[in-house]
Formats: sequence, C-alpha cells, structure tokens
Amino acid sequence: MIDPILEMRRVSKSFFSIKALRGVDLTVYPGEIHALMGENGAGKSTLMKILSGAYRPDQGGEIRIEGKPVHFNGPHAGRAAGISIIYQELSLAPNLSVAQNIYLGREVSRFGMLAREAMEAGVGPILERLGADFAPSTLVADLSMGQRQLVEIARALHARSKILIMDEPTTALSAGESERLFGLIRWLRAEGLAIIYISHRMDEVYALGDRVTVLRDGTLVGSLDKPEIRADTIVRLMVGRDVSSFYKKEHDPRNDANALRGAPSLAAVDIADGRRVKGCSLTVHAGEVVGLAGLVGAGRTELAHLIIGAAAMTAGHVEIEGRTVDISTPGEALDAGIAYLTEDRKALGLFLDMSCLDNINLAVLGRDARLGGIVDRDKARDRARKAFAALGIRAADIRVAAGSLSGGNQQKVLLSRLLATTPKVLILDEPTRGVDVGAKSEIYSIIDNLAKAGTAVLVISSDLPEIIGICDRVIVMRAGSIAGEIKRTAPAPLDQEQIMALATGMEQLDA
Amino acid sequence: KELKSIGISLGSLGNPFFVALSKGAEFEAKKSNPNVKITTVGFEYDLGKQVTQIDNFIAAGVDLILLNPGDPKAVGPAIKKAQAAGIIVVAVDTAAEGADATVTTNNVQAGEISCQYIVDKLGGKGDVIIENGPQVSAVIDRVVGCKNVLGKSPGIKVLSSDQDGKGSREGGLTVAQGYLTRFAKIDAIFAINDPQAIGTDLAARQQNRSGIVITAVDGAPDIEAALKDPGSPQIQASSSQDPFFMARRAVQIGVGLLNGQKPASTVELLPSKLVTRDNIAEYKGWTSNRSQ
Amino acid sequence: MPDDGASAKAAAAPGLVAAQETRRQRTRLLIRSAGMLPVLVLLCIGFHLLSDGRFFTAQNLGIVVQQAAVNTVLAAGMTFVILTGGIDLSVGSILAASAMAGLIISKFPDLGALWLPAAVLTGAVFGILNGGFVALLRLPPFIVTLGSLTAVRGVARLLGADTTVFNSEIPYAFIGNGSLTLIPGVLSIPWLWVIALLVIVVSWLVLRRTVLGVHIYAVGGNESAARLAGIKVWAVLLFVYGVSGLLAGLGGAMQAARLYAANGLQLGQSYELDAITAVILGGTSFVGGIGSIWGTLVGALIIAVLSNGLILTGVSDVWQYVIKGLVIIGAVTLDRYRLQGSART
Amino acid sequence: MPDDGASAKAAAAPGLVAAQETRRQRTRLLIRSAGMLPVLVLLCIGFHLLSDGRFFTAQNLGIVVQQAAVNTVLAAGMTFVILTGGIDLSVGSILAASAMAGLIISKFPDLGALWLPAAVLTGAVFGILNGGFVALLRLPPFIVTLGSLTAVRGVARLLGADTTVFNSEIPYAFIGNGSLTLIPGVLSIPWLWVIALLVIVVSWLVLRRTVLGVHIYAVGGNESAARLAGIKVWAVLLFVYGVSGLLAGLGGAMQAARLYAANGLQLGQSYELDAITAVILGGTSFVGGIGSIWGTLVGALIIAVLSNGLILTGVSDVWQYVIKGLVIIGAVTLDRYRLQGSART
Ligand SMILES: Nc1ncnc2c1ncn2[C@@H]1O[C@H](COP(=O)(O)OP(=O)(O)OP(=O)(O)O)[C@@H](O)[C@H]1O
Ligand SMILES: Nc1ncnc2c1ncn2[C@@H]1O[C@H](COP(=O)(O)OP(=O)(O)OP(=O)(O)O)[C@@H](O)[C@H]1O
Ligand SMILES: [Mg+2]
Ligand SMILES: [Mg+2]
Repeated sequence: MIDPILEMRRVSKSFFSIKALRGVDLTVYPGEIHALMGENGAGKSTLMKILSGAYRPDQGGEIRIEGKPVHFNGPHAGRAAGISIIYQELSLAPNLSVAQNIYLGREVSRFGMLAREAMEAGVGPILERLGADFAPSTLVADLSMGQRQLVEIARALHARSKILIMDEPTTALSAGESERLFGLIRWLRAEGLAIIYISHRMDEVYALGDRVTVLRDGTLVGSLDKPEIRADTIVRLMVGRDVSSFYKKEHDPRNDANALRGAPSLAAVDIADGRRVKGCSLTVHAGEVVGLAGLVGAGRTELAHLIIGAAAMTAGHVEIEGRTVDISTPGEALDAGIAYLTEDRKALGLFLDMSCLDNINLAVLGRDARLGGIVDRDKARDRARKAFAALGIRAADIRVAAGSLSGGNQQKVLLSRLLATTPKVLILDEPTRGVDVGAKSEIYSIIDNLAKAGTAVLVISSDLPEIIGICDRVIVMRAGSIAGEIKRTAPAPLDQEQIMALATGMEQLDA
Repeated sequence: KELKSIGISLGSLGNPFFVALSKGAEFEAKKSNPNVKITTVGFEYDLGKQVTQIDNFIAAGVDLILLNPGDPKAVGPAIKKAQAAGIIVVAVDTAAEGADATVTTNNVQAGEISCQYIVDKLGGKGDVIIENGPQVSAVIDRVVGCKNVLGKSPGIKVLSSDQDGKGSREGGLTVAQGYLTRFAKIDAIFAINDPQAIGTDLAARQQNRSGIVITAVDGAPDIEAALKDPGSPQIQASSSQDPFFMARRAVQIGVGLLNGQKPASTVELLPSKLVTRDNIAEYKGWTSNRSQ
Repeated sequence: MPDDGASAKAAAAPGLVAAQETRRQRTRLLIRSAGMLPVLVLLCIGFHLLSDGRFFTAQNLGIVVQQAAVNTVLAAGMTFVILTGGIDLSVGSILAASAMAGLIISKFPDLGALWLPAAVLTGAVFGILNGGFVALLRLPPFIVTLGSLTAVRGVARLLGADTTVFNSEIPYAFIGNGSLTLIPGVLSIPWLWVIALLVIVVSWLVLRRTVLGVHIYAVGGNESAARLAGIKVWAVLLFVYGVSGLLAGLGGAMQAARLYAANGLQLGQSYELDAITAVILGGTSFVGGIGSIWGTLVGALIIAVLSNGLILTGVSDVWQYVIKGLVIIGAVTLDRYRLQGSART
Repeated sequence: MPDDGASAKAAAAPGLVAAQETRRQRTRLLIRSAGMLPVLVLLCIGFHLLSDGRFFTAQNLGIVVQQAAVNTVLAAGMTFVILTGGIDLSVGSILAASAMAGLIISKFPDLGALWLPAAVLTGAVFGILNGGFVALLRLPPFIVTLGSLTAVRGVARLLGADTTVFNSEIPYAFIGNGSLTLIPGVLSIPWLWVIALLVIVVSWLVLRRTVLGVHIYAVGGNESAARLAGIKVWAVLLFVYGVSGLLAGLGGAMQAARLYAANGLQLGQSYELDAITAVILGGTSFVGGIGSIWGTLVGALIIAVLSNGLILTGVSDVWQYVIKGLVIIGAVTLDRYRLQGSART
C-alpha cells in the first residue's frame, strides 16, 4: 500500500458563529481522483480553501503532506507545498492577459523586469493541450465564461503541483470541453498526481472518481471506494434521505390537444445581432419544455439576451402568442410576458445584499404598489412567504440577505422573482448550475409543474442528461445558428449522441 | 469690565497679513488681561462659515468679537445677533455694517498711491495691467482706487483687469505668464497684493522681460525682501498696511466700548504709506513688535 | 462571500435556529444603522467636559443643529447618489448658484415671495443636467459632477456679476434664523433644523417605503442585474441626481435665508466634502447599495459637533484641522472594529 | 459587453484568428491610450487661432509645460492609486507640507542643500501613513485621505507657524525656473518639465515592465483573485500610496523651487481635483485595473492648455470657470463616443 500524499485530521473552521467544518478527516493518495461531494453549503469549498492556504483552520486539527505536518499562512505557502487549486468562483483578473493571469504571483522576471515573451511562450503548450482557441496575449475580459474556466485550469496545471484541487470546474464548460478536461485529468492521474474533484454532477463522479468522500453540514458522513460508488448511496449520504425520481417529467404537451395547435407562446423569427447570433428561429408552445443545447460559445445566452431585449438585435423579431411584440429592454420583455433566468446568478441575477423579500418582489413591486409608488408591504411579505413555501426555499426568514443563502436556495429565490410576474414564457439559462442534487430535483419538479400549468419553458443547459430528462423537444445551436431540432418520440428517449453530433457538427461529416 | 475672552474670525489664517493681525490682537488683549482666552479662526472666504463661527462665539460666551467680515453687508444680521447677546463686535480690515466700530486700512487710498506711483513713473503714458484678485471688498476697493488714478491720465491704457491671481504667488505667476505672452508691450502691472506681485516678477524674469513697473499693496515681509533685492528691480513699490497696529487699535476700541467709552468715530481709517526701493530702509514692516 | 451557513443548519432544526438567526440579523442591522451614534455621544460628552459645561446648553444645542442643518440636507441628497454607487461633487456650487438665483428674485417687488421655489428649482435643474450626463450618456459621475462643480461655480458668479447680493427684507427669513416654539420658554427648534429633519424623514420614506427606494438600492447593489430585472436604471439615476441638485437648491435657500445674502464665490466652497464625509461616516458604502439615511444624519451631526466643540474648547484654528482629520479617520477605524466585533458574536 | 465574437470563429482556424485577435487588441489598446490626444490637439489648434497665433510659440509652449509639470507629477502618483481602485485626496495637503518642510530646511546654512530630499521624504512618509490605514486597517481610501487632506493641511500650517516661508537663495532653484538647453538658442526645455517627463517614463516602466506593475493592475482588476494568487495586496497598496505621497513631496519641492516660497494654507489647495481630473481624462477607470500613464500625461496637458489658452485669449476669470467645466464634460463625452465607435468595428 502506498503512503497517502495528504492527510487532513480533525480540521474545523468557523466563520464567526457559523461552524462550516467540524473535525473533518480526509486522506488522499497519489494517483487517485478523489471526488468530494455534498449539498450546497456542506463545506467542500471551505475544506479546499484551507488545504490551499486561503483560509486558516481553527486550532486543533492537523494537515500532513507526504507525512510532514504543514501550516500554511497564505495561498503562497500552499502553492509552495505543491498544491494548486481551481476556485469555484472564477478568480482571474479580467484586465490582464491570459499569460499574465496564469503566471500571476510567480511572474518570470529578470532584475525585476518582466519577461513577457518568455511567459507567453511558457503557457503555449498547456493552452494547446487544453484545446484553447485563444492566444496567450488575449485579455481575459475578452473571453467567454467557458474560455475563462480553461484559463483557470491552465493556471492550475501550469503550477506543476502534486495535489490538484478542482472545485466545480465544469460548471461553465459544455459536454465537449468537459470530455477533453476529463481526458486531461485521467492523464494527470496516470502521471501520479492526486486530484480532488468537487462536483454536483453524478455522471462526472461516476466517470472519474476512484473514491468519493461525502460531507454534510460540515461533517464527514462517509467515504466510498470505487465499487461502492452508486448514485443512490451517495445521494442518501448527502441529503440524509432517499431522493426518488430524480428527473421529473409528468407533463406532456401532446396530452393537451389544443396546446400545440394554436400560435406558439414564443416565436423568435430570424433573430441576429450582427455579431454572434446569425438568423435564429425557434418556437415554444404553451405547456411545452424545450431544451436549447449547444457547446459553450454557441451563442445560446446571447440569443436569449436578444429575445428579452438585453442586447440589441439587428434583424428578426419576436412574437408572443402570434402577435409581434417590440421589445428593447428587459422591462418590456417582462411586460410582454417573457421572464428570463440568467446563467450568472451572482453577477446578473441576485442582489446579494438585499433581503429575499425584496429580491422576490423586485419585478412586481410597481405593479403591486399603492398610491402609485408606496410599497405594499403586506402583499410583498405575503408573496415572499408563499414563494418560500411553494418552492421550498430554506432560509431563516424572508428578510435575510439573499447572499447568505446556499446556491440552490439562491436559485429558487431568483426563480420566485420571475414566477411572481406570472410569465407566459419562461427562459431558464443553466437553471441548475452549481446547485446540489436535492435542490436540482426540486427545480425539475417546479419546471414540470409550470409546464403542466401551461407555461412555455425554454431551458438552456449544458447538462445533457438534464435536457434529456426534462425536455419535450431539443433545439441545438452551433456557432450562432440553429443546427437542428430533435423531438421526443413516444417510446424512445431523446438521444444524447444525436444532440452532440448536431452541436459539434459531426453529423455533416457523417453525411 | 475686564476682557475675559475674545473671538477672532479672519479671512484666512494662512495669509501672513491675518497672522500679523491676530498677533497684534493677541498682544493688545494680553496687555489688557494676561489671562484672556483667545480663539482665532479663519473662515476661508465662506460667508456661511463665518456666520457659523460667530454663532459659536456667542455660544462660547466671548466678550468681544474681532471680525474681518467676508462681506460688508452680508454679516450684518449675524453681528446684530452677537450684539443682542451683549457682545461687542469690532470689524478690522474691512468695514461691516452694524459693527460697533471698524478699523481698516484705507484700501481705496492704498490703491491710489500704488497706481499713482505707476503713473508718475511712466510719465502719464503707457500700457498698464491691473492684476485682479479674489473679489472681496478690500480687493475691490484697491482696484477702485487704482482705476480712479489711472482714469485721470488719458495717456494710460488699461489692457486688462479681469484675471484672478488668487492672491497668491502661484496665481500671480500663472496669470502673469499669460499676460506676458498675450501682450508684447506692458509698461506696468498693479497687483492687488504682494504675493501676486512677486509671482508676476518671477514670470517676467523667467521670460526675460524687463522694464515693467510692478507695484502692489500690503508691505508684507516678502515684498520687503524683494524691494531690498537688486535681483528683482521691477518690483518697485507697495502701499503698506500695518495689520499689527490695526488689530491693536481694534482691541483697544473694543475694550473701551466694553467699558462704555464710545470712540470718536465708528470708522477708523488707517492711512497707507507707499514703500518704495528708496525708502525701504526706514520701513518697519509687519513683524517688528511695536508697543506704542 | 458570507454564504449560507444558516441554511445548512436551518435544515437540521429549522424553527429554533431560524428564530435565532433572525434575531441575530436584526441586531446586526440595528448596530449597523446605529452606526456612529456611540462616537457622536462620546464626542458630545467629551466636549461638554472640556468646555466647562458649555456644550449641553439649550442655546448651544440650538446652534449645533442649526449649523448641521444645511450639511444634513446636502448629505441627504448625497446619500441617494452614493446609494446608486455614484457621487455628486457639484452640490457646493449648485448651492451657491441657487442662493444667488433666489436672492436675485427676492429683490423683484412682485416676485419676491417666489424666491424660495426659484432657488430649489434652480438646484433641481442643475441636478437633472448632471443626471442626464450620467444616466443617458453613461459618463462617469465623478467627472461629470467635477465639471459642473467648476462650471456651475462660474454660473453662480455670473449671476451676481461677482458681487454679494444682499436683501435684508427677504421673505420667509424666519426659516433662516427663527425657531419653532414647541413649549414656550422651554423648548424651541430652529426652523433650519426642522427643515433638515423633514428632509431626512421624507428621504427615509422614499428609500424604505416606496418602489423607487427599492430600485435605488437595487441599482446600487447590482446595476446589471437591476437592468435585467426590468428596472429603468436611467430613470433611477436621473432621479437621484435630480434629488441631490434639488436638495442643494434647498440648502442654498436655507443659507440665503440665514445670511440674507449670497455670493457666487464665497458660498458653498467645498461643501461637497462635508456632505460626502457625513454620508460615509454614516456607514453608507461607496460602492452603492448599502446604507441608511439615519446614518447620514448622525454623520452630519458629528461634523457639526466637531466644529462647534473645537471652538467651544478654544482649540486654535490650526489644531482644529489636525484634530478634525484625525477624528474622521479615528471614527471609521473604530467603526471597522466595532462591526468586526459584532459580526463575530 | 464588447465581448468576444472572435472566439467563436477562432474555433475554425485557431492560429490565424489568434494572431488577428492579438492585432485587434493592440489597436484597441492604442486607441484607448491615445485617448484624449485628439482633444488635446483640437484645443491647441483652437487656442492658437483664437489668440492670434500666440499659442504655438516656443515661449508659450514652455510656459504650458511648466504649468503642467507639477500636476503631471501628482497625477502620475494618482494613477498608481486609482489603478488599484483607490483614491488619494490628500496630495494637495502633502504637497504643501513637503514644500514647507523643504523651505524650512533650506534656510539652515549647513543643511540647505538637503532640502530637496527632505521635501520628497516628507511626502513619502505621509503617503505611507495613508497606505498604512488603507492597506493594514482596511479603511476606505476616500475617507482616510479625506482625513489626511485636513490633518496634513494642519501640519503644513503648523510647520510655518502660519506664515509664508520664503528663501530667494534656495539651492537648486534652477529646477523651478531654469531650462535645460538642448540646442542653444533654439530648443530648451524647462527643468520642471524634464522632471515631470522622467516621472512619467519611470512610472511607465514600473507599471508595464515590472512584476510590481502587473501586481498593481491585478489588485485593481480583481483584488480577491490577486490575494488568492499569493500577491501581497497590502504591500501593493502601501506602495501605491507611498508613491503618491512621494510624488506629492516631489511636487512640493518643484513648487518651492519655482516660487521660492511656500505657505502652509494656500499652497496646493484643491490640487487633488486637478490630479484626479487628469487621470480620469486620461482614460484610467475609477474602479481600477484599467488605464495607462500616457493617458494621464495627456490629461494633465489638457488641463494646462485650458488654463493657459483661456488666459491667452483673454477670457475673463468667471467665464474660465464655466468653459473649463464644460470642456471637461465635453471631453469625456467625446471619448465615450469615440470608444463606442471603435468597439463596434
Ligand atoms: N461575466 C460575464 N458578464 C456578462 N456577460 C457575460 C459574462 N460571461 C458571459 N457573458 C455573456 O454570456 C455570453 C455567453 O456566451 P457563451 O460564449 O458562453 O455562449 P453560450 O452558448 O451561452 O454558452 P454557455 O451558456 O454554455 O456559457 C457571452 O457571450 C456574453 O454575452
Ligand atoms: N467567508 C465566509 N464567511 C462566512 N461563512 C462562510 C464563508 N465561506 C463559507 N462560509 C460558510 O461555510 C459553509 C460551507 O460553505 P462552502 O462554500 O464550503 O460550501 P460548499 O460545500 O462548497 O457549497 P457549494 O456546493 O454551494 O459550493 C456555508 O455554510 C457557508 O455559509
Ligand atoms: Mg463550493
Ligand atoms: Mg450561456
């Protein structure tokens, strides 16, 4: 038996009164991929930040690397000890180039002068290996989310460390890119690295994990070896109960004879922005859940932004229930009955310092107001309470700041804001990104219920099992255009291969 | 009645003129009562702030307020309030409506003699610039006096009088640099105070312009040095003020009023004398302590 | 980053923990909005002791609040602007221009009584101009209001042709120097302070009880999210700069009534710094979205108490500078530690 | 949101597109840092025409750069600070205190020659104090430097006991009023401007060619990312405020040599606004991380050209205010449109 490369013993961490970790043990061996799982807020990221030196643990625990006890007093020390980490929140400086970001904190210099060429040359091979399509001198601000994630990964790899921590690295990656990353991870394992991999996606853990450790409420609830890794076991450990039917799809628009016949609830006609989106058309009927799949950078988010007026279109128009509507701001979209859930919850969705109450009511405050502008506080409270009950939002009170909720609950708060406007059309962009299994299945059931009630739902997702699990129909985008559409036929489920082929353009090669 | 506490509100304590003024007031007040409590503040040419300071003096229960009013009329109401609280208010350097007494340099006359010197020096003919400053009443009076004199000489042409030298060396330097570029021929410059005159001289020296007669008002220590300095021959005269003496008079009158002695006239105008390169040796200046 | 935490435990024992959490949050909110109150109280007591008991007299308190009034009004407007993450450097100049406009109008025999609305309106117009540049042209607020700091100062001087405009017969002069008697002979409040308090209360109502108020916080908290949520960000920005200008106009009117006079150059110089200081001392965050109008009130009072107290205790002008600067830094340092402490318990 | 666009296409032909991308980025950078240059050129030409050809004379250009020099030096320091997302309001006061310290030392017969380093050092010490509060106590820069704006002003006044200190025999006076002759009789550059240019070049080297420079940009771009990358954020902050103070001290020395005198209260009043304006006109972003020192140079020149040109053309003082304010706003508006145009192509 080989010696463990990392041993963490009785590691605890409190933030003020909150105990994020209580005496957690973790043992990792070289050459293994160790998956770390747990619900939102279970303490996974905190544990990893302690390991990387970003946080200091409470007294009492110990960390050993290759048998030697270590005490880190900053990220610097962690890195010196051979630990590199991809943080969950992107931690890049957008105003610097890719190369500068990768070398940040350990620049190559001669007499204090930067060796820029040397650094740009130095990152070339790694970017190539990751299949990155941008130059080392590109500003990070000019990259898409997925590309930024690649930069993060490149940075971690570039450090040539013994332990590599990846905290939800695939949230911004599409299936193709994820696959390439998995290949890389396996190769690193073969090289003898220890990899700690955090993810909420069961399929990834299946595909990669040699061992799984599960955290709940800051305590270790179990470690599973390869043969024991089974979805139901893991989920039970995570949430402390069985989560039956994961994907929920009871609605079926074909049951409702009228639904698909009339004018679609949403029709986008030949929409283009003159830059990335090139003449896209799609329709969504009442009571239908339509998936919009594609690789990162396919332009799905941008198409959605065009539809809701968050970006200016240069061609095309939008129809609601057959009538052409003129939408140039998100406010007008809401008035027309289209609500949009952003993929970037923290930057574009929530007001983290504001209460859940205000977050939920924000879009309808004006509608509810008395005397033309006084907030109707009773109504608002009522609405928030109902939303808490209906969506099962777990927070101490409707008045706590939205930023203090876990990821899944934040997502539900944001969803409540949209539902408060009683939209005819709901566009959900990556609705379960960074959300744990329990919350995920709840969100699926919310979507299902909405469809049953006659809402037209468009789900943009990079999680193919999710799309297959909940959608009636899938539209696939590639490089700014609609590449094709796949319908669910009665017995046969949607075909993952077929979607991927459309998304990557493989089907053309086949033909 | 004894003078127990005195409040002084002056234009700007960074200006040596006002510092000399406050020293004079302090000297006289201490002479009247060695244990007197003196609070001196600058209002930085903000009317609102000065009124606030007067209010604070009222609250602090002073016996006498020495005031360099930001505006002759505008502080009238505040003065009335102070008087209603039984406080004697004496204005220095600038007259104030309603004050119990006023002691000031005759600024119109100061402007007149300074510019008369220019007229004499130029023989009644030439191009003159009036380098203006912050629009407070002392400055306005000086310019009025200067214009009175210049207007009497048909041979004198005033090229410009609408630039603000900010009352400082730097402002004078900047404005004069512009003037010297703008006008090829300048025979004389009247600066509204000494720092501006020195700044103007620096600008002229930098640009190798000579033969310009520069005069000012104040008789401050730095102009004393300049008038003695053969390196700055263009600075030729300044109408002197005597802030130390002015403040002493004001306190004397104030203490008198406190004890029921009315002064002969409510306004005491102290004449200004012209200090030139010829008579600088006899000039006593601001800093020398004089106790008569 | 102060993420969930409560939610995790809440799952375990929902009822109990939820109640505790709520209570804790309330306490924290209270401490935050009480903000600098302890500092204010300390300052008052200190000055009372050092000035031989002259501080806590009815007369002196009246003077303090009267002095705080104009800055309070400006700072209230500034709070709106800073809550959206902006800044308004032009309030001092707008105050001067409005006071000039008001006084000039007050001298017309027929229009005289209209001087007050005229002054306020002048302020509002300049404010809306600022807002237009910020909201519609998307220019940085600092540079826009810096530009109008200079330009409007010029306008103020032009209005009076660089002289002091004076009118000892100005209508409504009582708001500048009179007091509202509550209990005859015992309690009266200067009208200036009554106005300032009214402004604070109305601001509080707008910020906390109206849709617009929520939108202001939302724009400050996350502008792009606000836009996606359908809020008309430009309208909110136009409003806050308009309010700041309007209140600067009101401040100008208050100064005019207090002084019976105005001077384009000598009025309102660097008032913007005092107003901003009051807002920041009051705990409003520079990046926007966080803060309360009550904090601003306390901040403005601290500044007034400092000026008054230092004169009362006979500190010399030079040392007043040094002490004021250090007290401001000291106050935020204290605040920083106090907040950390409270977050830890 | 001028986002990618290329990246999607890049997938098709990586090598080629990457090269194109780099070239486009370079162009954009160039336009951005060329920044206000067109405005500056326009202003110069305009003033030349309006002043009957007096603007473009060797002598007048000498005056312009001489007047721009001190502000350029202050603005260079301010650029460091604003690049980290901070602000330094105290530079004017620090300049005054340093000039006072320098002049006082210059009057000692033996130490006289040391006045220059003494002034610079004084500035650096105050700057590091600012930095300490911001970096170590994590206080908001605005309030810290607002506090020291006031407190250091008091110190400057104390140093000279509120009088003007003057020394017409000050050593190294040539840096204030002399010129460096390049071609005798034809071309000479005021020493003040030589110093300012040196400061700009050194700043550029530090910002663009050293590790420290990258760290400054990183802290401004994403402070927590910088911290996680192991950058000592506190050291970077300490450095930038120290540099700002040091350069304010140098500016004080330049003013002292130029005026042969200093006055604790009057010198450097509201210089911070000019310095900040230069930086912002130069295209540096207030939120930090974006900007270049060359832009600052152009910004400082615009301000000097404005002052000089308005005097040259005989615009009265009052109108100078109005026009200056409007030009500042107009310049950023123009810039905004220019940038939008370039982003679209
Ligand atoms: N940090 C961000 N801030 C604002 N907008 C962003 C940000 N990141 C991405 N976007 C917007 O979202 C778009 C996402 O584009 P992307 O290239 O990722 O296409 P996509 O098809 O939506 O892919 P995915 O949704 O899988 O990320 C970007 O083009 C941009 O318009
Ligand atoms: N900086 C912080 N300050 C206060 N509390 C924190 C901080 N960081 C984390 N926490 C708390 O610690 C607990 C664990 O959070 P952590 O981010 O480690 O969860 P996680 O398992 O990574 O969740 P997710 O799956 O959503 O990423 C949470 O309750 C969170 O609120
Ligand atoms: Mg996490
Ligand atoms: Mg997307």
